[in-house]
Amino acid sequence: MRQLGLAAAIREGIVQEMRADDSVILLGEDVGKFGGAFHVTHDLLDEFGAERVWDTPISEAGFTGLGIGAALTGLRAIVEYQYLDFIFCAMDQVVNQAAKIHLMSGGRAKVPLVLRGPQGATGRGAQHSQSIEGYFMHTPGMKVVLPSTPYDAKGLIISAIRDDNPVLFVEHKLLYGAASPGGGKALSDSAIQAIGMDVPEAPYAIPLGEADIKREGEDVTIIATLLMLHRALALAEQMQAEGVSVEVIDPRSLAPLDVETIAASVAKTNRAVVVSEDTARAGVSAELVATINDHCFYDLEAPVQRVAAVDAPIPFGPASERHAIPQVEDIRAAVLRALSD
Amino acid sequence: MRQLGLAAAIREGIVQEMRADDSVILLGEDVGKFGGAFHVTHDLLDEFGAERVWDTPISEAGFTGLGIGAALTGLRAIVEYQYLDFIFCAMDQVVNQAAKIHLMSGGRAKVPLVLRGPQGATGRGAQHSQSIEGYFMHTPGMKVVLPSTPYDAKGLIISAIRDDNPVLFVEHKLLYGAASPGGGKALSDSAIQAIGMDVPEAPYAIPLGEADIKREGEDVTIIATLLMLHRALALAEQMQAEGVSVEVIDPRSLAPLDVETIAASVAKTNRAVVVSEDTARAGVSAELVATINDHCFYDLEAPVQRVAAVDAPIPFGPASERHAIPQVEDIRAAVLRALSD
Amino acid sequence: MSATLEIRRDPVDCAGADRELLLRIFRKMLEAREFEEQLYYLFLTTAMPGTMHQAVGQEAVAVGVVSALKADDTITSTHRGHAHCVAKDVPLNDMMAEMFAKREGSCRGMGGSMHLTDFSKGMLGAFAIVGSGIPIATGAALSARVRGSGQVAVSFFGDGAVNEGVFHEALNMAALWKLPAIYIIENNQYALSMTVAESSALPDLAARACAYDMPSARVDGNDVLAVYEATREAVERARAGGGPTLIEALTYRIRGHARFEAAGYRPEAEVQAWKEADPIERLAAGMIAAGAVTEAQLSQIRAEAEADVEAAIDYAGRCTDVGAEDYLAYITAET
Amino acid sequence: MSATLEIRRDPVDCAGADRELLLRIFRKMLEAREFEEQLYYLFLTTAMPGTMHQAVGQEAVAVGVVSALKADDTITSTHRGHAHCVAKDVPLNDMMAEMFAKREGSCRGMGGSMHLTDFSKGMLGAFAIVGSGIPIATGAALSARVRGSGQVAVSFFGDGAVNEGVFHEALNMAALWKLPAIYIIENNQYALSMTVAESSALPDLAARACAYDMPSARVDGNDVLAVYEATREAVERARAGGGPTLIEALTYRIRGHARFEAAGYRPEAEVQAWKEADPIERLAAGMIAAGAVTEAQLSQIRAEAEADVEAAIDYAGRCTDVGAEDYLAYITAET
Ligand SMILES: Cc1ncc(C[n+]2csc(CCOP(=O)(O)OP(=O)(O)O)c2C)c(N)n1
Ligand SMILES: Cc1ncc(C[n+]2csc(CCOP(=O)(O)OP(=O)(O)O)c2C)c(N)n1
Ligand SMILES: [Mg+2]
Ligand SMILES: [Mg+2]
Repeated sequence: MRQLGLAAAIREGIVQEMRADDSVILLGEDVGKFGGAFHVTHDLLDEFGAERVWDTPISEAGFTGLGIGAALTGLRAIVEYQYLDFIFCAMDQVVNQAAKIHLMSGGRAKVPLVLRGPQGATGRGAQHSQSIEGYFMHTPGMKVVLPSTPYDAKGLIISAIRDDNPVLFVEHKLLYGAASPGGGKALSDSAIQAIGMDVPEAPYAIPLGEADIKREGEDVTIIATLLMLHRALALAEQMQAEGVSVEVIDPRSLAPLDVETIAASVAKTNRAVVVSEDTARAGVSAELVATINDHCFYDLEAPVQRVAAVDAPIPFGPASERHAIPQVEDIRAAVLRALSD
Repeated sequence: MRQLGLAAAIREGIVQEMRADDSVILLGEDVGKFGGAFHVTHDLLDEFGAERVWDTPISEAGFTGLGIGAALTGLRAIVEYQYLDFIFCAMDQVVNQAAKIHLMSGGRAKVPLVLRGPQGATGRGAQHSQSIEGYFMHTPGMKVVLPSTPYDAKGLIISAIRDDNPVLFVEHKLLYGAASPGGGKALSDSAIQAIGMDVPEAPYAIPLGEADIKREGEDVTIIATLLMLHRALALAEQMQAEGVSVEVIDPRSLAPLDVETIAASVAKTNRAVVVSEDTARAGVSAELVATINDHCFYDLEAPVQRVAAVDAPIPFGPASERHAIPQVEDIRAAVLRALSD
Repeated sequence: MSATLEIRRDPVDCAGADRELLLRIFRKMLEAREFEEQLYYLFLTTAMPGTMHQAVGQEAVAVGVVSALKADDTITSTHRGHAHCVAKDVPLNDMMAEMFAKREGSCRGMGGSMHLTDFSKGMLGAFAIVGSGIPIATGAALSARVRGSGQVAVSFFGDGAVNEGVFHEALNMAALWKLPAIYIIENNQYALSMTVAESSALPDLAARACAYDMPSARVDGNDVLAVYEATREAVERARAGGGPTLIEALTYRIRGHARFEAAGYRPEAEVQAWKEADPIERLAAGMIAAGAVTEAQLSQIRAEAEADVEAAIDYAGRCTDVGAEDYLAYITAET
Repeated sequence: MSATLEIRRDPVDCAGADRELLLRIFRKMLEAREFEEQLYYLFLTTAMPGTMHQAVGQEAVAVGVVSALKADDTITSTHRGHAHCVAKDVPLNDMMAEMFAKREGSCRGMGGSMHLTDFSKGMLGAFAIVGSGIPIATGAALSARVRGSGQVAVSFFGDGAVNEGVFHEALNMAALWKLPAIYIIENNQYALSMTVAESSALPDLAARACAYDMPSARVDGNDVLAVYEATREAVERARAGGGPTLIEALTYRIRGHARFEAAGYRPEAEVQAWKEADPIERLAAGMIAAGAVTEAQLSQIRAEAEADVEAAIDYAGRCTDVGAEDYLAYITAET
């Protein structure tokens, strides 16, 4: 079947929804003429024109608010942040407005809004490297979606666009699978698996809130997203050779979270490791540990092991950055701890 | 000994530090002429003048940045948000700047900055009721402090002002113990305990990161902050009569977190309940559960029970708000679950 | 500058004004006033939840602006939004029920005073984070343009809101793209305790439009026809593709900032002077002077407005309190 | 408007200018240029970490502004900050070591190109979130005022940054309180792919000062003495308590936005025209014309600048790579 990279798959999902539904518009910095800093919106301006693809000034709070206003009045807005680190400039609009409007209006207002952009540590220093999903998993009223493969990405972006709630769609720079025209080297990572690259051309939707078991196993369950999912799979492959059977689950969506799939797996393996690139304290890994504690306590033969970024701003120096972000060997150590007890 | 309410105790700590150290300044909306929407900065303008107490325009991002710039150049800035809900307007300045500058500069820059204000659900609707500490507990580089009594408040605000890192100082409207000149009814709550109201007049500092055992017990450990601490104590009192001995721990600081005190208590009681007013998903309660899981798994005779706000924007209607926020009976149910297994 | 403008007390010049329009405007202003007068009383005497911010004395801005709009034009409101809702035809019953947190409220008891909303009336929301409604209204204007609906979007906000970054970001984009947006600064001269001169380097707030090359106007906010006229021009320009307008309406917050706030930071004489410039009485005098109505007719209208608010209070009394789990249905929208 | 301004190629008028000043300026501009030329080469040929944004062609702004400051005055910089650091006397060795993520780097390898900082030189930080340094510099100005230090604080930012809300919020407070702040818009005519006319309703960016009743100036950003002169006036005003100034310096980003970005969205002729307006060559020609230096002396200075950058590269090569756990020491400051 035809193969696509992550950026191209996301782009295809957006294009197909924009063709199918005139109410879908795009807002963001350099998304039109330039095609997006990571090429995701390449050529969309040519196809859909300036009334559907808005090249905005550098005004994150402002154009997020524009997206909300558009979403409240009959459009479906897709807002791109050039790096997700910049969404904090729009935090009030996201947390206090977009996420709360539906409830504040007693359900009379809907906010079909997709907030998307890239994240992940790639040697850019603290202001261009953080993983932000934890802040939004903690924000009621938001959905949070994270594709780890091109196949998932297309199906999830289509569902996100069709959803009537604000959806944060988190992309990882290292998974885009293409060089950034914004001047970056072609980013890549040795652990990235060539999986889920067969992408059907016809539109398809993957429901938000359904986890995917990316690898079946018996001895221990690893729950991971984005780049960490790939590192978990790389480790699972290694450990297979060592006689350890690892099950790897990709939640794909953190809000809503598919607790059933996770609980069923832990009930089977009795051992769990959660891995996330966001910082540990009160982050995604904390919630996954707490969720497993809530639902699977009596199934556990060892404490759930968590692997997450060190609680620090991401340093620039490569050796330090590497230490701050979970590596395959960190996941291995956690799996061994989970198996040791 | 002389008794003070929480607002007065915080004020006294600020006043004493401003007298002792000319480099301490205050910035915020209506903090001068008006004395602060909740009276915490009452009369400070008269004593310290307009060069130390800055009545700002409604520009949260801007005056937070001013506080950072002042902190970088020899001052210690205290920034008030009229409600902590509004700190999201300044989120980039807090998360990407204040919290990251020290590391980005290789330790050469220090940011002695206190960010403070009130939070808590008091019938104001979704934009004036949320509890925000979880977002900042998740932000590396920040310290997060939450006083539940006047005694703690004075000692903690003094330490926060003297600290060389950005410190979020979270106050709860219902604990202020005074009517708001901003037009509120005198807020109160039946569960609030008259504890820690003896406040020494001389300045004193409570180290950040030291939990306080507010009540000793044998059967189960409750970890709670702010208003929830009071509700936990009210419950402990009730359960004493029922023959259940509850230990109640007030972390007082979530970052850094006093894991030792918590772990020692859980090792003793073997059962734990965590209570926080912020929403559950990826919030404070999740981190506390995960921390106990990390450190005390083999001490636990039952899963850690978590009690937190329902994952929803806070509704206006009183019955709904009450349902969304943990009540004494919710904590009771959790304690019974913890004891049942 | 705003702090030192002379206060006008003269009757509103109603010569040649459409009588039906005058009557509607007068009636709406009275309803807004009466609604808040009753609220104040109800807060004192009943267990009304939450808080409220009164726009007593500012009614001419809300009513003057909205009277120049079509029913399907949209507005965003603020924490001080009762008058905007009344002007936009949100039913008094729904509003009062919302104040009492009833299921029948305009937001089903989920929003309350600071978030009174009614989508069916083009009222997109009351945003209580100062300034946050400005880009949202701008997005509604962008949407009208994309959908080719011919609607205009109006954002109401206070003199304090102009110092929020979103004011700047939104006005720049609206002017850059010539969006059909109208920005109404309700300059009631205070942001809680802060005067305009204490918070704005350029206290002439309409003049801030210069930074966006945007047309602007400064009007007597207690002269409802002046407000109406300025808005009408802005609406015409917006519908014709001429882009946005910034309108500063000078008025005064007669009451405290919120509920029982005493506003001791204001000179008594200043408050007194503005009380004498009451926009409702100025309109009444103008209508009489122009022979548009008789004193008897005015009293008649006053009585009707009072009766309607009374009826709304009775209605709210018959409604059902919000239940403990009501809100669970409103966390996520069903797609 | 900026998009259509005529490009000046004439020699900088150096008549009467202080020779020492000219030499320092010329030398600094050369060091900034050479530093970035070498960086580009090093990125191509070595495993240099991260990315970088070149200010080639914009050196006159950084050097002209900083030359009008005292050593203890403070500045904030951006993602495009190398020239600001050079101008503010951050040692080339420390800068180059930082680029290579060495422990001896100006930020101990923790910051990199986008966060080059040196507190000992009054360089408060390079803030790579567009606009975020503006309120921070304003806070440094407030601090100077509170401490009575007589310092001024300068914030450098691009034409794209003026559309961030913090620009608006900070400039209003600085003007309101007459803080000793100077705002430098480095208008290189593009924000990544966006022209000023595509992103600002009022492309005359200096004119935005009107909204804050703030003095402003628009200068030829490739004429280093014009930049110097405008800054000197602003510094005088600031030190005298006259408050802030907004200065727009018109220049051009000769290279792509970042590292190898091709900038295909720009007309080749436009790039060519600006290359011929090179600020270093315009200064060189002006110095010769004024008889301030000889060609031989100029070549001598060029050789010295190149040698210093070479030496910095060698130095960086001898430094120690950042270790895996280095950063753990910088998470929390010891009080
Ligand atoms: C972002 C934000 N900051 C502060 C507040 C607290 N607050 C509520 S109303 C108000 C004053 C607003 O003044 P103005 O914009 O003039 O409106 P007015 O109250 O005069 O109608 C303030 C500071 C808020 N709600 N939101
Ligand atoms: C808040 C924020 N939004 C977007 C970006 C991505 N970005 C980095 S530089 C840049 C263009 C900035 O243009 P300008 O301010 O003119 O500075 P220049 O690059 O031209 O020096 C953008 C959009 C960012 N770093 N921060
Ligand atoms: Mg006002
Ligand atoms: Mg630029």
